[in-house]
Amino acid sequence: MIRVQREDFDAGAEIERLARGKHGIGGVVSFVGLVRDAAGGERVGAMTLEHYPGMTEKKLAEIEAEARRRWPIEDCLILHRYGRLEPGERIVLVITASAHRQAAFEACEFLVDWLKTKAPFWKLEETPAGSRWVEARAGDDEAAKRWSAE
Amino acid sequence: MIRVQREDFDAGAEIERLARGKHGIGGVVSFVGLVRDAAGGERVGAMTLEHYPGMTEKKLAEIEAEARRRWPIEDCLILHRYGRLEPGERIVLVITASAHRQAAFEACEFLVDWLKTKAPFWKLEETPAGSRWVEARAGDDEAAKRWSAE
Amino acid sequence: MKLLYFAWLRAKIGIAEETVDPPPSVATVGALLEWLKRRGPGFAEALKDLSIVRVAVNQDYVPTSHPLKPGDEVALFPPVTGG
Amino acid sequence: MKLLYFAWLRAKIGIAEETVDPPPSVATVGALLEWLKRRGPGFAEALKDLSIVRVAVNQDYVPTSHPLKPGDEVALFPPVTGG
Repeated sequence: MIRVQREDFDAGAEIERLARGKHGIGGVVSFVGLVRDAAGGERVGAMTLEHYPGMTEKKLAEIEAEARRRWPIEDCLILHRYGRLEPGERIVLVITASAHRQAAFEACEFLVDWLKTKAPFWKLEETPAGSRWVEARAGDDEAAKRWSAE
Repeated sequence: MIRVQREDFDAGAEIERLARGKHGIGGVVSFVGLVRDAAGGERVGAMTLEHYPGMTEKKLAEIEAEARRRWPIEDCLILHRYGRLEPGERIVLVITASAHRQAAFEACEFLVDWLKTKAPFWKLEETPAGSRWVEARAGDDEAAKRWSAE
Repeated sequence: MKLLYFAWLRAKIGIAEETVDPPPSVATVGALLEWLKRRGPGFAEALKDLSIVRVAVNQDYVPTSHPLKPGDEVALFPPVTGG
Repeated sequence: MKLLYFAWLRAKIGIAEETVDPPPSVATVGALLEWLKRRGPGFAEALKDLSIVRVAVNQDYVPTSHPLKPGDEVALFPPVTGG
């Protein structure tokens, strides 16, 4: 399941909804990404997440399909926010549910790694020195590449 | 943080509580373990979790300390229930929060793997053929051993 | 052909989207980028380092060799930084 | 010395906890297990395969070579199955 929205989310309610009534699920793994108040040693006041409506949904759906192809997951959710967010606010929620915990862990980490390098979102940070577009991290590319060989 | 309780928990509220006001946290990973309705091809009606009060808390605290020694985690929670639980009910909640997602993912998986092989809990399953004590899974030992070399 | 610009590419070029009708010689993404560079100083500045420009045609990532056809939706943007 | 039994060990032995005063020759966990085996058919049945019996002394896992002292809390249980 894919959702792209400006509004905040309730991680517990989403976990509950994903697992409800599916009694073959043994483990649910979730990742919540939050806005940090510092980046590269500098204070960050807030950030604005821009995205490419249409392509975002298309890429997230492809990433979900790839995870379902690789792991026996019962269900999953990728929820990404856009708009202006302050430190401590939730940005992204990824949930995976599977009969066995290892599949849920791996699929969740895969989804987070891949959405960071494939979903068309861009962060504009507000710092004391003005606004600046966040640069892509080489570490994120490395993290995504871990899954390529499979 | 360690909690051992009979009562259910609200994963979203615990995630929220763990991260609140700590704006250096970039990622929160959680694992929720649920009672499945089948095991080894057989239908399971419910299960009762027995534990060793005192030793349980001691082992969980040791496991938490070990995770904090290995990864730069800002905070974490291990919450384990005991008593009678029906299919679909929550058994265990593990949450890890860190500046970076990879530490949070690894620490969470480590905590789940270790508590499964070190925390003194035992499951008694109710099946159509009567009650039976769940046997330890070799796969759980293997999973825990992954972390030994580090 | 519909063009979309995002993040600092949008900021430097000064518009978010436009419809263009390039000459027939602009048959690939690479040719389109070269053609756009010559449309003004904002374009030249935004496209001066193509190693940090990503291109999507009809919402899929494509290499510069990708052929273009009339009616394509072409988006230019920096490496993504979501999640 | 306080003894605690959990899960199917408790069920087979028929009690959850007891206080015992073994002879001085019972100086290690291994010797205690052998001594317990001879206390009755429930004990013999519960302890017949020691590869599936775990021992904790004062709430820490110990090997059978572990020495015992008066006042120890000794718990016997199967491999754990929580989580």
